[in-house]
Amino acid sequence: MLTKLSTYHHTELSEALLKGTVEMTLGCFSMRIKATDPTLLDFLYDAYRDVPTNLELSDVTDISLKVHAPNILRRYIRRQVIADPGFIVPAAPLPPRLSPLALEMGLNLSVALKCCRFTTFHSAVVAKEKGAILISAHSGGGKSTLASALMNDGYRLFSDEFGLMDMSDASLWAHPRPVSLKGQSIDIVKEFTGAEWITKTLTGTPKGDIAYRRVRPSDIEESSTPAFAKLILFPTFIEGASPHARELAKAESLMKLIPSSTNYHLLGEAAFKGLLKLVKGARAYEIVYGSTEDSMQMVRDLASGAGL
Amino acid sequence: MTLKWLKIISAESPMPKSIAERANLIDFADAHHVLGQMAVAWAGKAKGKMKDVLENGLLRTEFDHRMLQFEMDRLERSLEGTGVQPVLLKGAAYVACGTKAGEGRRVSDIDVLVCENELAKVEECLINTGWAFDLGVDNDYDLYYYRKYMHELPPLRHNKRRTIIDVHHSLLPRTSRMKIRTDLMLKASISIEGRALRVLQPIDMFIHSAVHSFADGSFDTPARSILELHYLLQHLNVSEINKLIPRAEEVGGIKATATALWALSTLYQDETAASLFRQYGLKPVSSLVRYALTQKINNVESATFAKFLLFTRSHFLRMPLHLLLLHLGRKFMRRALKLIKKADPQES
Amino acid sequence: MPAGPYSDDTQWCADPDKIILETLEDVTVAFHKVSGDTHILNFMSAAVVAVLSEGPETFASATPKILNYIQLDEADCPDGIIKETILQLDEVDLIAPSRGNQ
Amino acid sequence: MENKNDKSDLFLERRRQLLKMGAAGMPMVLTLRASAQEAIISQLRCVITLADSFKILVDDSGAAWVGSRNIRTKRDGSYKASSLKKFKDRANFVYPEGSAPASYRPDACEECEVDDSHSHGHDDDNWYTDANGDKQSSSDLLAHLSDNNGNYAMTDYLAGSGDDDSHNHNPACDDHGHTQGNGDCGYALYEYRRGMAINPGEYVSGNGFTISGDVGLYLALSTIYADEYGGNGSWPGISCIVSVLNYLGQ
Repeated sequence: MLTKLSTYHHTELSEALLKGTVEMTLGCFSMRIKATDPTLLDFLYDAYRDVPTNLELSDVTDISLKVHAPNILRRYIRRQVIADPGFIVPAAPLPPRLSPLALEMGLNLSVALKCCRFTTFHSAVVAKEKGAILISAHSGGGKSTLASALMNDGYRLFSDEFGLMDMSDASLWAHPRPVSLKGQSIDIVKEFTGAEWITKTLTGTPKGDIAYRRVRPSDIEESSTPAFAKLILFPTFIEGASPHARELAKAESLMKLIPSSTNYHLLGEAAFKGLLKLVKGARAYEIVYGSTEDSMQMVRDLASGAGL
Repeated sequence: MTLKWLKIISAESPMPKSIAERANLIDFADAHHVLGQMAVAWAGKAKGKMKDVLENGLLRTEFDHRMLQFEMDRLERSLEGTGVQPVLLKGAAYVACGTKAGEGRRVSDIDVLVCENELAKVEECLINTGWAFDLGVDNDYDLYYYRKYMHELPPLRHNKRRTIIDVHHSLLPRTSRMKIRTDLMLKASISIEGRALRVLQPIDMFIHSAVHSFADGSFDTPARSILELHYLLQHLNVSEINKLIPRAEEVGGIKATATALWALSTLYQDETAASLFRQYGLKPVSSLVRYALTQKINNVESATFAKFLLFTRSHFLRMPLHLLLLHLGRKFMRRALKLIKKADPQES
Repeated sequence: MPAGPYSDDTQWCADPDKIILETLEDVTVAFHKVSGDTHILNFMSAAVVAVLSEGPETFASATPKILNYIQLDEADCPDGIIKETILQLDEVDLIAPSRGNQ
Repeated sequence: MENKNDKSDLFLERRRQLLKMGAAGMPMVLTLRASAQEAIISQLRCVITLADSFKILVDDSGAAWVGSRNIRTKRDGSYKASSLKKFKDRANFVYPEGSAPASYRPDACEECEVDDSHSHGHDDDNWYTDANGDKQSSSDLLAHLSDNNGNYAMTDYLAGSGDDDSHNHNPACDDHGHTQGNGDCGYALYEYRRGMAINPGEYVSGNGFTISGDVGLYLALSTIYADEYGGNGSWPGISCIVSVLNYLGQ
């Protein structure tokens, strides 16, 4: 039943993309993709190689995304692509060679704004058997690099972008899409993970160079098993800073997580109760670090202190 | 979309066999803001991912309804002791009085109707409790224009919660060619149990919805409008149905009501609407308008021509010709304001 | 800013059914079930909510109960701070004038 | 009730201190603002205050001209051709066809044919399958704008759509098959005032991002600008826009 994307022939995948019947399932969300652009095909083979994929829909999907040129006229005059998760996004229309970015952006927006069954935190999550680490995003915090380093330390990837919390028991669920790496972190991650795990770099995006770390088959195979957070990190990267951690009170952790959620307010009481369970069940730290090696040693110590 | 989807959304027709069609239907329902209504109609009947997807719609509308509830509480608190009991309109009313048209309906702001002589008091109370005229209305002339030509205060936004309330004292602008007897509708309004708020009586709710969809508005959310009218009509008992047309004549909403009944019978195969239409020998609106409405519901994205017709038409209905000629081609009042100001210096 | 008209005779009360109160270490978190807002209360606002949950009080009648709750004397309490706290809580509906008791 | 004996002097002193701060205006209740609106949060919080007024002129192809000149109008409310041309020539920014979202484009001035199969209203049974599919954009809009017939046509059209008595009339075309321009067909103008505050984050909603109102057009063009030039250049509010887009692209 589970057919990896890479096993499909170019022509059949391309036809299904045009028809909008490509269905991929990653952890708790299924996605339906429609696209008119051939660049996207190469990216899918590269970044989504091992993802379970159908070329006919087996059911409706959590996410339905169309990546297309913004209008007919533009398709001919100056081809551009825009992601359309079913609502109007004032996202920059991107030239076709950047359609992978449009896809990733559209998928992120769909999770953030359309999927309401989980309380969604803007954060990376990785886990071992004993529990999970939630790394809250904070611009320049380096959550993707940190998550990548932890993957090499024996953690499985849940997501580098979203913490997805089941509100009944505060368990975290996986949706392991490729890890997005920007600028310098591309080389940093390449060094410890090996170049074969990193996709081709997209240059000249509105945010500089971007590459993705492919998700490992093991991350995908275990992606329906949830985990409970034992450690919550709020990292800040400061060039040259010596590593430092400060433990946060429960209320502080709660106050920092609420604004990082895309749908906490929308979900109301259930989200509040879930969040209380989450912060009560985990130790939380604010960490400052100046290099990935520094941060890893500190995170290993904090993780073992939190029972991971 | 296809028209038959409307009946699937309301669970009056079975789910399509084809998965691809189901997926397209879900995209349509979501884009047209009726996923929550579909979720309510299909509660307990949907399975697998369909159930998950509908739950997304439901959770969003539950949020809307809590926000609405809170805003109603705040409105009552703001007016406490004044004796003013605003009449909730549209979505807020359907949700507050628990009628089927409110179930699963998205609501983004709150529209209320008060008597003209209560307007100043309401404005004062709201301003004293954190509401302010919304961005864009930033000078005295705009405010003057709103009061003089439109049927409401400019929208008020709460400075902390950022929610919007529209306070009307007439169901249509003073400048509108169509005259709706707001006074009669206000008089017949009924109070909501346990609240210092009121709603229109059920027949008037239907007439107002028709006026809003086909005269005041430009049929911008066709799927939602059709479902809303269908549920409101369904909610009427036999004696109310018998009074509908005479009441529409009485309050001046017969044209909009006839269009609504035509739309329901043609686009939704609503039997009640069709039989009323025949029974009273109602005259439908022009074929061009019918064409535009149908285009719009069939394909919202590509029907720009139809959309323009409706846009122009809705403005036409709101303003006398001499004002419209000045106004047309702008989506907002700016230029019209300046010209009126010039033409009519003693007014400013 | 208050959420509506009030006077010195207004009877204020908190509705425990609308609120979930949770103490995390020394901070009180108040979740309002209808607005969906999460509020952080300090000892003063937490005391006001606790006292008004017991029953309706005016500004004047609430004052000694609140002072007793926070273990301070009237002299410690700057003028108007209790009233101001009540009005701040009114704004977010953690307390409200009691209905039919005005 | 708290236990008095547990409280040290220091503790009570801290409380006194806090109350003094309260009297000085420190809030006693802190509301955590978290909502889908503010979702993605800090990057979406910037507010643009327009330093100068400007206007955006949009034609039916979605091309847009941004400038600050006034465009003069004729008595009937339509734009003066010469003034339009000047506005376009002196525009500070010009966007190609397809830039403005469809909802901001005015209708093109229609070309009509005298052909029963394309006229509405005569055959009521067929009216809704009889789509007016092949409308042609006018190549010379300015010619229509200066055509008096346009004004007559609009009045006629309005009567046709709004008045039951003439509901068989097709207002888009007159009976002679002439092309009609109406007052502003072909162009729409949006004005943005100096000092106006624009908060792009407010256009993020639980329902997604919405392009609505005049601000929506500004946002749509801003994203195109950002795509071309990033955060540099003189487009109003571009750095805020780029910070929002940076989140979106993450």
